[in-house]
Amino acid sequence: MERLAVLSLLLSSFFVSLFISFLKEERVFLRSLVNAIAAFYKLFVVAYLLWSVYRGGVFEIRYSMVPFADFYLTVDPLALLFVSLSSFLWLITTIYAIGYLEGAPNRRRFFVFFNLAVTSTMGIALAGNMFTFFLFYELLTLSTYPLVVHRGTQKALRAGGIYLVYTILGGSLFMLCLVLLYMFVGDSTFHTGGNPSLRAWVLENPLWGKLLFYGFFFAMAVKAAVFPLHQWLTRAMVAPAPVSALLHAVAVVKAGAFGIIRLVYELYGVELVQSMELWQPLAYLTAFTILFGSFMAVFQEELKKRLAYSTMSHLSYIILGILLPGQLSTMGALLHLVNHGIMKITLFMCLGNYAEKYGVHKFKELDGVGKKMPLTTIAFTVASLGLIGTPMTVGYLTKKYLEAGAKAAGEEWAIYVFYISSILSVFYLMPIVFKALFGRSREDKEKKGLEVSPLMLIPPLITAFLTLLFGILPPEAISPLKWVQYIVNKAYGGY
Amino acid sequence: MLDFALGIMLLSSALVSLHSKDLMKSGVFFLIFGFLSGLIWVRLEAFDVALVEIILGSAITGFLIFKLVKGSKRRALRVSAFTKAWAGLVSLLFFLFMLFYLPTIERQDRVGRLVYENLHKSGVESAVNAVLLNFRGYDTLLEVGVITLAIFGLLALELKREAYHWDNPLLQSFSKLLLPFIVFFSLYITYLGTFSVGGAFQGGALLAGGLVFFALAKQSLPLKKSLILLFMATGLGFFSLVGLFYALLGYGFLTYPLKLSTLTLIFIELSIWISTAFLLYTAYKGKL
Amino acid sequence: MPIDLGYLVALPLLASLLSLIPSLRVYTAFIFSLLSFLLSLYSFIYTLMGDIPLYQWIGGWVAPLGIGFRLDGLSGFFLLMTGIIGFFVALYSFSFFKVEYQRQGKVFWFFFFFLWAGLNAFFLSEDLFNLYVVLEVLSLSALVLVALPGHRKAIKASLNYLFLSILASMFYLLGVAMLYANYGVLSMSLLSEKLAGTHAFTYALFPIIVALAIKSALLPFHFWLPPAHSSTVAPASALLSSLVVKPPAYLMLRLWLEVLPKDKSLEYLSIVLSLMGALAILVGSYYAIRQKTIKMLLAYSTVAQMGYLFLMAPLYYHGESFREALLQAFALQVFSHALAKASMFLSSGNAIYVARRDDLSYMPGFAHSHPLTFFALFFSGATLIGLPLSAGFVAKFLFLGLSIRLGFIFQGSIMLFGSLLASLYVYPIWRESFSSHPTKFYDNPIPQLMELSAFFLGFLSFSSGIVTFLLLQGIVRG
Amino acid sequence: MIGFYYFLSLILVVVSLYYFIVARSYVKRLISVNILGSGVFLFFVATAKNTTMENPDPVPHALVLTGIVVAVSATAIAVALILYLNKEER
Repeated sequence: MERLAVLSLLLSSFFVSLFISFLKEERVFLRSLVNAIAAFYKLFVVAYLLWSVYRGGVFEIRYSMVPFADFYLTVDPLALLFVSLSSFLWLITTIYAIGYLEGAPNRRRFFVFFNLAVTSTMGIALAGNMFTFFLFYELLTLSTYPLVVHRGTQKALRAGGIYLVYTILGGSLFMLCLVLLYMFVGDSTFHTGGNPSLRAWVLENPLWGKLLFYGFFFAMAVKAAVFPLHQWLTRAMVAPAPVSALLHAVAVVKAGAFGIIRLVYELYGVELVQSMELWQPLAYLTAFTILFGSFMAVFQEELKKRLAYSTMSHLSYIILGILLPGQLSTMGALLHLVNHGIMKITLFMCLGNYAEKYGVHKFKELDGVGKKMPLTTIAFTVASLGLIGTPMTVGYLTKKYLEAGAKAAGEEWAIYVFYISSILSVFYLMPIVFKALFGRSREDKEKKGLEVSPLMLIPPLITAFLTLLFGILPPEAISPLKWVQYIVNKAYGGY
Repeated sequence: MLDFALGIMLLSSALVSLHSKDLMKSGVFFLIFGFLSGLIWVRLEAFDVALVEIILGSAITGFLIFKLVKGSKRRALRVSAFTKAWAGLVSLLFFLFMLFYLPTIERQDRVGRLVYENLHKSGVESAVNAVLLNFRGYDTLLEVGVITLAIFGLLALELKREAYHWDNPLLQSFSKLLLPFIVFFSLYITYLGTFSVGGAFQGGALLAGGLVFFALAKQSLPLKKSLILLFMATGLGFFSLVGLFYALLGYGFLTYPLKLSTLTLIFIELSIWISTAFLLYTAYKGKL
Repeated sequence: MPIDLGYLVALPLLASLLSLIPSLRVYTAFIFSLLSFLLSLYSFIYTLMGDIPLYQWIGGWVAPLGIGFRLDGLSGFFLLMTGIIGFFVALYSFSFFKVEYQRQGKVFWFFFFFLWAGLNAFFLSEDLFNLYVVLEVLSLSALVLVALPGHRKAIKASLNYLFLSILASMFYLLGVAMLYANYGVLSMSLLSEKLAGTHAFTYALFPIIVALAIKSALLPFHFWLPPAHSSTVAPASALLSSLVVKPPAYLMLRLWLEVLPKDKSLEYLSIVLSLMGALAILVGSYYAIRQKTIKMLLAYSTVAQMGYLFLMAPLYYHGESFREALLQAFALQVFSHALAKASMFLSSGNAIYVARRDDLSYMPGFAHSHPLTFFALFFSGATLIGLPLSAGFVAKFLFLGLSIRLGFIFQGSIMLFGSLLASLYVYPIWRESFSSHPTKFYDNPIPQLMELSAFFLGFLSFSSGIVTFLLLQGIVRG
Repeated sequence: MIGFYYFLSLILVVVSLYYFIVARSYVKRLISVNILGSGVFLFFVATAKNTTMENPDPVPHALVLTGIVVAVSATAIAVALILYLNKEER
């Protein structure tokens, strides 16, 4: 039963993609139905697992795939955090994508790879060792490349090429580190508090241990778009809106961040990372990325690019939170993993709606869409406020934890970084809202009915609502906050 | 002494054949080379090899090369000094290498003794044929496969080419007279293989030689194309069917029970005989 | 229960003859390719469960006198590989020769089954001289397949191939003769006993290695391969590039790991081979990247991918303690490349079928018009690069790990660099198949069987990585 | 005496190897490869004689027979291909 649950979590979307690939392009309804059922089913399984893991259940699948390395899936609280985030957002995006792509060509291929990407994300979350993590990490690259070049235009093809260059180079680095890890240590299992055999080895060979740590970090930093490695992210915005929404706000970039979480907390262990001072140079780098991303975002004319730079900056919030020592910053990082996902996906979906309805892609074209599309604009505003970190939103929560964490770690400079970034984000988000609401009114003739199809409207509204809801819920209620607390308690209670 | 003389002649014919700029001369000396090597096999008591070499290696290959020489332009392309230099270097190195190797060979009994010990269980009395048909019968099956494959290959490619023959009425009647004798003689050689020098390939090659001669004399066989095709495929088909048959019976692939082995081998020899003959004949003609 | 291994050779041989009868051709082709596939599958399953290594002495004559079949984990695995590719290429060819090259379709099956028989015989054989005959079967049938289109370019390519391959065969035969002169046996298992403690075999090894290098297109001898593999029809290219170059490398591994004793001269030889392999990877990839036509690109990529097998030669010498892992890595590299390359060549056939030309820039935008072919290219490309889950990834992971463990940093880095280069030559194929440029849109359908067989080969090559533990059980046990 | 034959076979192989490399026409290449084959066969047959038994070892003889047939097959197909190319040239 337990194994089945884990497997079905992983494979449900895979089977959907397999099933769809044998379905004719015209079978829209059946395809959508299967997609939706699988998404709901996955949520159900996640709920079941949450409940049983909370009660101390252990789930794992392990077999020896190659002579040195095991294929190992396990369900721990951290994995569940990521799993529940991605499967919830998957459901939302699936609904959105069905609406968004209505009538577009090649929807079958889109959904096949979309589901494959989700499968890989699940695999990344459930991976119990670095080897398995790597398998799915690369599979994610492979399944998102077709989504980036989905439209097949010259621009898309070029973006796809750049995406491949970055990710394949990152993947090679990853593979090299992984092989080194297996050859020197022989084990890459994630343990709460760090892998003991790795720890022993690192203490003996500090130089190699350092190199390996940085190697892994930069291999994942490619996906998390840390400063010199961010080029692909902004270009990949040529992809259709749902892709940008799920993959470039949640799955791909968060996979990188999630990998860094595993690396720091469960492979090397916080203690080792701190005692060897591995984190400091990286912390400066990520801090720079935060500022750089926010700063660049202000000057972006293209709206999706603006969000992409914002993503880059916020991803580094998470990474910085991971790197800073102490429980509070960890909580901030984990919370932001979830919260940023919810907020960013809202923004992307709203932009998708603008683009779909009025063909708005650039900042200057925004004039007056706010009045024509009030609901979308409300959602957009809420999510923007959240990202800035206004009280009453989830963004506020994370920011508080991160700042407290920085203070506790004695790294006061980080607080200023967060402040500056918040101010910059006011500058890159608020003009959009203002321009949409108060710009010149549009002269397009009135279209009847809802502003966009309900399939495209409801998802951003839900996520916008959650942005508020999780922000104002009391700490006792069932919420991501509580789960994160549970994780952190376990992690720091581990030794 | 005879050995040395033969060896020197063999070598010089090879050198002339290789070095001559005139392709015709090359072809002629290649024929001589084949014949001389046949004689050397005789000197080395390899009578079966000699028989096959003279008919196949020398006559049929020679004929084939003659055909080629006729069709080729006789122009010698310049070879650069550089190519010569490195070819020379490679050959020289190889020569030295082998020179070091040769002393390591020792006089010893290899599988030969085992062959003679098991000869009575093989179903034939001639040692070479026992190896060929029974002990290493699988090699022979594949060998028949190779020759079938090659000839069907050149048929399949449908590389059209003109016929080549001698217009001589005397030759024509002579060839008609000769053919029946060759058929019987080659059958006899095939039959000889069961207890002495001779065998299916030898007989088949001989018959092929006769057929080629027949064709050269501008005669055509009174056989349908499909029948010739059937003859060509007989060797491989029958041989592999026999292998399968014994495998199905439970004896094992190509494993003949002692009682039936002589009979089986004779049939196999016959099938190889006919198909070798027609395959080589077709190889010469280049079409059905 | 073991089957009689002779079926694996005799049935395809018989099928090749039967396929000459016009009225039976289609039935023969179908029934016998299915049958041969099932036989391979059965032998493979037997290696997972039964007693291995399994020896079968043909005619009941035990080794020095007779010839033996030997079925073990490695050969069983390669039989399976041959079976899978043979079966899918057969399916492809049914449709292919209906719509194109009808004249060649009449004779294709004869050589197809011959090739299959040869491959089965090669993987099973235990006798060095027998392997010579089988090598001839392979190269002659491959040669005819190269010349099949009948145009001048193909004939020339096949003639060049023929000359080199006769030369190689003669060298191989010389090596076998030398071994026989020194040790008096031809069977590999007996030879391994006799070789221990002697040195004379290193002389004989030299011509054998040269011959095998020529036959598997190792770098200085690679020039015959690209024209030969690219100028013929798609199913033939697929067979040649995926299967025919593999047996020599397989034999070399066999000799290396099972027959030859540890000898200092072998170490030098292994370094030379490794350098040649490294060069093959670099040069082959370089030329593959520069090609403008699909088939030439794929052919050069074969040169590069074969390089990996030789690059790791020093590991075979030093890695007795990792013998199993080495065998697995080798087997998987061969398997993944074979399946992926077959799938790619079949897809290139589809491309030529719709676009009527071979240029890369005119390759149809399959992603938009023919999803199955697109998936075939996608999966097989990922396998060639060595992206996870593919079997190619597992092979590269193992090779890389072993080369690091045994201290061969050079080999490891070439390996990694090679897969980067591979992504450079696979990328254009992906890009072109995604392009939605209107000149690349062809809506004429491709026969379903042609698409499906390419797709399944690609899919299998990619997804087999996840079940490697199952596929390689025979090797682990053996 | 056997030594002489071994040596002869070696010379044949080496010489024809040289001519194989420098040959610029298909015919010469074909001839040289055939002579090379004869050299190898001579090596085999000499080995057959190089035994303590009274009769020569029959196994190499059988192998050489096989080898000759295989060589002739390859030659036949080479000849066909070369003829085709020659005809095209004209």
